[in-house]
Amino acid sequence: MKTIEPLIFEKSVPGNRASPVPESVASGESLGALPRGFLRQTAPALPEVSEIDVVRHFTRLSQLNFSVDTNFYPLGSCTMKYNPKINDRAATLPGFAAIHPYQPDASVQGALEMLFELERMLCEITGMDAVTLQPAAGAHGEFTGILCIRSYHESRGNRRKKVIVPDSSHGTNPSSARLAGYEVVTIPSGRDGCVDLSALEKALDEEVAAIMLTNPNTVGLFEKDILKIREMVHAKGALLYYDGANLNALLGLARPGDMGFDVIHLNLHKSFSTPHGGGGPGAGPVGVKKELEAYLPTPRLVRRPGSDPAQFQWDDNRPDSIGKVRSFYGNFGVLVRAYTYIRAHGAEGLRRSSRGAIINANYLKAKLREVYNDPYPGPCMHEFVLSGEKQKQQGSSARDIAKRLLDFGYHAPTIYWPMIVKECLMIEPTETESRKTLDGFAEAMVQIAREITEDPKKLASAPYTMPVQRMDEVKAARQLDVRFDGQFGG
Amino acid sequence: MKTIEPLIFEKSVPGNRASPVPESVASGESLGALPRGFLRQTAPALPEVSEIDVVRHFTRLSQLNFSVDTNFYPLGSCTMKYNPKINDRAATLPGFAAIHPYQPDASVQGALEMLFELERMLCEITGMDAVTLQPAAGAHGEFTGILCIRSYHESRGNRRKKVIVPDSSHGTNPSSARLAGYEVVTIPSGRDGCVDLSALEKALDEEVAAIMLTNPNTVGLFEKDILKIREMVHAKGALLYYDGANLNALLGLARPGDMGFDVIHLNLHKSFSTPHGGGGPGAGPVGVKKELEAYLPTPRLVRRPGSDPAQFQWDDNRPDSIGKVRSFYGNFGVLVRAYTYIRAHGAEGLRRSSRGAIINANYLKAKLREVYNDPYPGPCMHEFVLSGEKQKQQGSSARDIAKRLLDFGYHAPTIYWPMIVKECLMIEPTETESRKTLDGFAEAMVQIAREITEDPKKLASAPYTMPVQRMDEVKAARQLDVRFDGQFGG
Amino acid sequence: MDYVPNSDAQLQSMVEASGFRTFEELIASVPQDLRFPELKLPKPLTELELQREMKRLASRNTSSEQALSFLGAGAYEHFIPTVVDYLSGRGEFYTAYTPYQAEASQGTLQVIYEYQTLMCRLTGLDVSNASLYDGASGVAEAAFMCLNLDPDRGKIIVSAGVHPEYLQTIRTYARGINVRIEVLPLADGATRPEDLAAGVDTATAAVFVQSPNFFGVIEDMESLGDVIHGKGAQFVAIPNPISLGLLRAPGEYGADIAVGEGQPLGMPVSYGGPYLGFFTCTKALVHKIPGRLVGRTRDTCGDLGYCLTLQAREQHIRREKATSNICTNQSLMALRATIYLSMLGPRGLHEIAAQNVALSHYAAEQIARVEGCRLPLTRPFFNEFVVKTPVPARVLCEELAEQGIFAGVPLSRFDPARTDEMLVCVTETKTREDIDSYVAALREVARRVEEGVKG
Amino acid sequence: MDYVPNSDAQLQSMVEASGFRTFEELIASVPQDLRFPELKLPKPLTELELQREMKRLASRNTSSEQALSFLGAGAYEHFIPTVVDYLSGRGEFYTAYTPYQAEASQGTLQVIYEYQTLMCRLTGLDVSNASLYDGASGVAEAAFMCLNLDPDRGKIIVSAGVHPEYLQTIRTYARGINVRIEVLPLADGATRPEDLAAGVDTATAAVFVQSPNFFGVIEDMESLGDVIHGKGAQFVAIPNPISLGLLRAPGEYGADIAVGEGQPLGMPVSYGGPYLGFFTCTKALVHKIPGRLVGRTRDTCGDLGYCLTLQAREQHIRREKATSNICTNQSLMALRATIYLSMLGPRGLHEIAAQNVALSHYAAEQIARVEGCRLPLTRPFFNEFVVKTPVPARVLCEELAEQGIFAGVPLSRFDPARTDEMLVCVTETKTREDIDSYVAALREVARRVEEGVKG
Ligand SMILES: Cc1ncc(COP(=O)(O)O)c(C=O)c1O
Ligand SMILES: Cc1ncc(COP(=O)(O)O)c(C=O)c1O
Repeated sequence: MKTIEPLIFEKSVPGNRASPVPESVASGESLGALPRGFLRQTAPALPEVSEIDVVRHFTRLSQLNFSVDTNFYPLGSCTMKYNPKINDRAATLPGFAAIHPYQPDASVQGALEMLFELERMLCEITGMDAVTLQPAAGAHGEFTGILCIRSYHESRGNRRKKVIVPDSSHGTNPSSARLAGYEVVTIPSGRDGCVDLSALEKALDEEVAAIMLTNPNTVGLFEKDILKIREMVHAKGALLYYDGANLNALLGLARPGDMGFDVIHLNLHKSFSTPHGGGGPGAGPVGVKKELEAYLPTPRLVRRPGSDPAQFQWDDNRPDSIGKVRSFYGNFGVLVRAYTYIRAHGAEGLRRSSRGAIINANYLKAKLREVYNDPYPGPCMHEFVLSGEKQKQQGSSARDIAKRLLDFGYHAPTIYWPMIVKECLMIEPTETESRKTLDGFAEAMVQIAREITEDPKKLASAPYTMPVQRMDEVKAARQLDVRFDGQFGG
Repeated sequence: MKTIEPLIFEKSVPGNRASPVPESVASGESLGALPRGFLRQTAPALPEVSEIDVVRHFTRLSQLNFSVDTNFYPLGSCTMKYNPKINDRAATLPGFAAIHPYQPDASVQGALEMLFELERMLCEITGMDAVTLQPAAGAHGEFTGILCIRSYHESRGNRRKKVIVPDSSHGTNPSSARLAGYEVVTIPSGRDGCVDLSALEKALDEEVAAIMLTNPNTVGLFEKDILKIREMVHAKGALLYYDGANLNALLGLARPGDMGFDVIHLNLHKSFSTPHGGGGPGAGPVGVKKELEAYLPTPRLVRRPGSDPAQFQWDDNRPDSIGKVRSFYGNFGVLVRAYTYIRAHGAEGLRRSSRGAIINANYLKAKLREVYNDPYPGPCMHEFVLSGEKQKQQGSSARDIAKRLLDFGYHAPTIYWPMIVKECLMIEPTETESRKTLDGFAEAMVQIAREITEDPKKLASAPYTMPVQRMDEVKAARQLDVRFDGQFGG
Repeated sequence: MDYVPNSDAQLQSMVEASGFRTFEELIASVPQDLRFPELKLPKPLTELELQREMKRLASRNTSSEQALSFLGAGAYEHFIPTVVDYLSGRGEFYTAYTPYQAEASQGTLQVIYEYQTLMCRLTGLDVSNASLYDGASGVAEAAFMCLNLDPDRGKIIVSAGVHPEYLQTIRTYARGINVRIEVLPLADGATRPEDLAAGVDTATAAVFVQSPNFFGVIEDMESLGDVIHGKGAQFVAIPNPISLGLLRAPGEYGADIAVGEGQPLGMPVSYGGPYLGFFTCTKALVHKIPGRLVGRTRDTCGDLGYCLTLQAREQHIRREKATSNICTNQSLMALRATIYLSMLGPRGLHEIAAQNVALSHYAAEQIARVEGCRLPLTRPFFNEFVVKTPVPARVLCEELAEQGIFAGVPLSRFDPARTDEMLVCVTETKTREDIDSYVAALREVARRVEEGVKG
Repeated sequence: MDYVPNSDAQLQSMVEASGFRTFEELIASVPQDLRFPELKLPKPLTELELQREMKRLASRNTSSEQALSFLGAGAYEHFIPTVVDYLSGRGEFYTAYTPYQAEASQGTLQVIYEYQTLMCRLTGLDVSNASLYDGASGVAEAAFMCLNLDPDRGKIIVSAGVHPEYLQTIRTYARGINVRIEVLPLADGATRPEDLAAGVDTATAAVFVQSPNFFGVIEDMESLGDVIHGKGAQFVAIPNPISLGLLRAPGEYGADIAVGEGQPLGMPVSYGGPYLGFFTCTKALVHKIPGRLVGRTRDTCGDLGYCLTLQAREQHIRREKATSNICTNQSLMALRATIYLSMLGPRGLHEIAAQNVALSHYAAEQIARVEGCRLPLTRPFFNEFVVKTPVPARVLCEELAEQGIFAGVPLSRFDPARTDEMLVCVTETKTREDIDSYVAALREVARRVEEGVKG
């Protein structure tokens, strides 16, 4: 008796209602202020349901999800670590949640102190000179960062034309570069999974504005030649862009600024544990070296000169700035959470977190490398990739493996990315998981490999224990149904 | 692949820990203040788990429950109505949750104003003259109320010996009376489900201290002879006690005080929607008529004479009081919620709630009375009982029906109580359910009746879709296992 | 407003679908002149208005977010990990009833089973119930239970170190039964075994000793236990559960029953409730235990699971012969304690307890140096202690309250004769700086008031 | 502190179990002199200390719980039903990733599908995406999208009534591409069709009009739309979603795209974020839409369910050819909007919108009576309006802020020349009494400041 939760619209009964708002406080006459022609002809068909209907509906829906709070979630490159509840509580204090972005600066000094300190701490952690907190997510940060690079080059008389990305890079890298007006040059990775220096050499010229690297890269390896790369890139006058999605490996362990990166973005919703929320909100602060500070988005947060105790204020007067990339100052509520997280840890705690992340990844890798192909033998950083090629030959794809894992109560790894590894399984356990949890996951992975040798067909129909069976994604795209009772078939 | 959640103890790994407290802030030397012999020899074997373990464990456990927030929960006599979230939020405001019971009265005037108003509003709703908010639940209120009755009679020279309860009464009634030192006389109900006046007549004498009635009674009927009963009871100098568990039928519709009840208790966790919490906390305020006010527990909340604006304070000087029935002033957090609930409704809202409760019950009864036996034909109040006798003859018990309902996503009614109805199913839909929900439940009940005629064996093994199959309660009592790895077998 | 989803039109059509014409027909059995009384209640509020009104009321209280509070005396301000609020606030726990339908209540049931286990381990005893209302009523239930064990033992002895409100509650509960209650006075704030020996006899059902006691003093429980058991009486210990991270457990010093206030285990002070009455005892007493009990058993497939058990003790089965009348208890608070103890673990609890000792001793030392203040008791204490004040404690506390410091609980609250004593509590929620500013303010106010009194 | 459950000993043994001796061996590829930089960060805090520190910081801000705020200008204080916070705070929503594994993410997916449906119904358009970052970046995405439709249309026109920060964001986004941006000035606070007619041409990709516009004025969208469509350009409407409970919907007046700030739909103002960029458009544009999209489909058993769809538009498939670079969006905020709209229903939303009209008009009337204050615009408005102040608005606002009233947003913030104007917003969160006390304070301060300026 599978009970699927109906749509909220299907629960609607004309005349039913929740009662949070008063009826007819507003008198008809005041609406007279508005010309009839401006008024909506038919009320929007929102559901008419009671409060208990709403509570039940969304409570039940929530229960259909896997989440960090309920499941081990080793989704590679996403850093699904524990999201401390204290951070959420801090962000929802009325002193943070109920302040308006246009309040006088004097009335929000606590918020400004927090933001100022957060910028400073992120500089310290990454080795950069200045940080903007404005971008709303990683991709937004990339776009912001590349625009800064563009302005930097423009100020030197040539904005240049190209941005280099490795073939293992995340899709947002080329996409962001393109949106910023650059042509994208993709270079193949070496056999060792790292940047191929000769390929880089070949691609580098005076028209290259920047190269975007993720480090550790998306197969979980530290770019061992990073210092050499920096030299080659800077020699051509190009800049080094750091995609911070994998910073969780390096907190207190090594700093992109020290490696020579000129511009970076961070994903606070990854490395700094702010909750992913089912796909956001995130926060993608951008850090730059001194030479690029002038280009950061406005307004900039500054300490009022001479103020003691420190007073903070917003400063709009940055003629070289790229301007605003969104309204107001960033995803403030997310920033509060990240600040809380960093304050909890201090330098020691951050370092221990990255150490734990790396050890967890290596421990898990060691348990699995006999059973699945290990394309890059040797130690990994905070995550690693396996290849399901062997299993593919036995009849089960990486997707099958992913789906079957759900039946064991584990979220699947990232699959089919990076594309340079066949039947790729990208596994990031994070530091907040105990050895016990990793052992359980490894056992499941081993059992699945065994199931494949015994009965590969079984996997093709997995998962078996989820609220639904495997979804038909092809049908979804062909018979588009993206809103209830829409004209779009279904 | 049924995943049962292990015990938190089974997740324990020596050395693991959540990190909410600092390590060794306390220096060893200060413990030197305590003689060695006072110190614990072996640390208590609490689990050693991480914060993420804790979050996952209790999140998953929560998902194993049925609850009002997830399921229709027509548990008779329990008034499982919607518990508005605003009430919880109010109770957790620091101005309520973070005040200490021994703070100076001047520093808690908001709390005292709220309590004072709540007492007054409950008097108004019930028609009583004074209310104490101290008792923690219904049974506690009963005990408090009967002790007041005892003091009342004592003050008149004879505490009397007996308390009368109908055979349909809740178990706490006789139990509370007994604890207060009374002999319990149980009288049989009439065929119509109401008090049998001749049985009452017979039981009444000058040694009867009180009769305890629930009204509407536990078969969901208003005691139609209540005015006559009052006359008979008062004529003997006995008092009328009102068990308020079913007050949800009467809000704004009729008042126990007007019916002649001398002492009442309320279940704020029923009629006033404070969450049940899986079995408490509740609140069981007791209301009395003027003649009994002097006996209420101490301290009493009073308005400081002459204060304007009103100032409130606690008054301990009540020489005739029965004393305290617990520490401090009652389940304050629960009282905040009930206060919020009443303020939301006002008189009109309460009246509409009871009207809705009665209509919902009658609507549902009409849908089911053809399929299950209806021992008390005619309209009911806010709940009704059915008998599963017909189904029993076909091979399925009330318990089987209850268990099978779970498979349909509905909590079971109260079963086997009151004992005067065979295979009793006591159904209380409450006012917060929509017609649509009642229709769904009725369909399930009808389908179950059909299943019984078709295949009664199917029901004997229900439920099928719960996290566990039917529990062996006999084994639980025989091979007592009430703590993990205890000496108690299992 | 109300939470009735059905519109008035819908309600009327439901009346008709039930076979009636009007709502009045449904309530025909309610006598006419009782119907529809006018209720003088404040006008209904929308949720928006309610949010405002409740914030207004709350803002008229001075909470420990604004004030530095050194109040204890049975209700303790402790650090509460955020996850306790979050997890216990989940609707599936919050809005479930007592777990009568085991199969649909495994979450609540397993939590209670874990709670029972935790409380057994914490107190060192064999069995725990699922909770009672609070410490005071729990102690009174224990008195009932002990008196029921042997009809020849009709007396109980209560140490004067037991919380005065608990004693008052015992007296109230005892109104309906025949029992002699003797209160055993203290010497230097502690119960003396020799005094106890003079009082306990073979008519004694039970002896109640609180440790740390109401005045903060850690009692010599082992010696007291020997005296009690010497006469065959039950030894009922009333511990502060946080102290058990550090101090000997009731099971270790031979108590038969441990009962008390579980509030320190993750519950806010919340003006006195809802709290948690915990109750553990030896195996021998299991069939006499008051309240609910969860047992582990198996389902029809042989898989483990949980259900309420030994219900034959309870009111809904046994009615007037039940061991207690309790029905609804404090389940959600037991959940809070379970989460709290899981979060802390053995080391965390030890750490918290140790900090209470360290900080309260630091505070005591500093206060003892304030001109005119003294510590009248010399015994070891846990996290609270009595201070003798140079001026009436109530005046002192009121003055300090105006400066945002709740300095302590004046003992005159419990004994009008003790005008110049207050009970001061210091938990891990206070820093040394907090204590220093308290002591500075105390010094200042004590001087000022004293001068005022003299001059 | 940290959230690593494994002890140091455990970690070391895991290193060894992985076949290494030391942690250093695992990071051999990190150049030696990059390793273990010293980080100058504040010392770690325990959760108890953190609770204190964050409360300290929060208490240094004046929130709308303490002050009466009449600020709007793109971020609106609205009533938020309590269930919105409760339900959106459930960990299963909160701590899930983007729903890549459909079978394990049906909760999030169904919510987004419901969100999409709601936004379509609210705006009267055919398709909604799953969310964008916020109103400003959403508008910029719309500009990108329109410019991509036809290579011959390289110009966009933006009404001067569009939020200045949105315009700034469009300009920033446009840095990388070839586009001409024309700003269309207002007359009496509104965009005039005749002015627009003079500017729009066949090289125009799109025209952006906000209504109610930044100055609160409701634009004549229908007429503007006619002009735009006359030249084959896209009509991009930027509505306040709350206003759509009452005002004509973009679909009703012929907009091709509706994009804007969803914050009013149940999100706290939270100093500017996280908010919600909503985006709906006509069916014709579905394959060009930026961001994620959830579709309904069937599983292998034929049962209905949900999954991400049309992913071929997105960066992870198309890389540099994607319609947008967006990946993480604002899913949790879409959840809040979904719960909010479900709670209000059509009547609730209408009621809220009507109250905004009624209260803001009441406020405007009262303010107009204040000596020296004027309402410079005469057009119909929704919930905010411009006030001409007798003294510099910034001074006035700062003075009133000290009395706990945020009187409005000085327009000098956006245009230094507009020194004596402010934008005042009134929502259902204010009562008539609130407005009266605001007006009284305004009168008082205006007089005082004016006297000071004169004297
Ligand atoms: C390596 C990498 N870069 C960039 C991104 C994009 O970040 P966001 O989703 O925050 O926009 C991701 C996200 O998965 C990523 O893994
Ligand atoms: C009729 C009746 N009386 C008394 C009670 C006892 O109330 P409580 O559980 O609050 O102690 C109940 C509870 O179910 C009840 O239904």
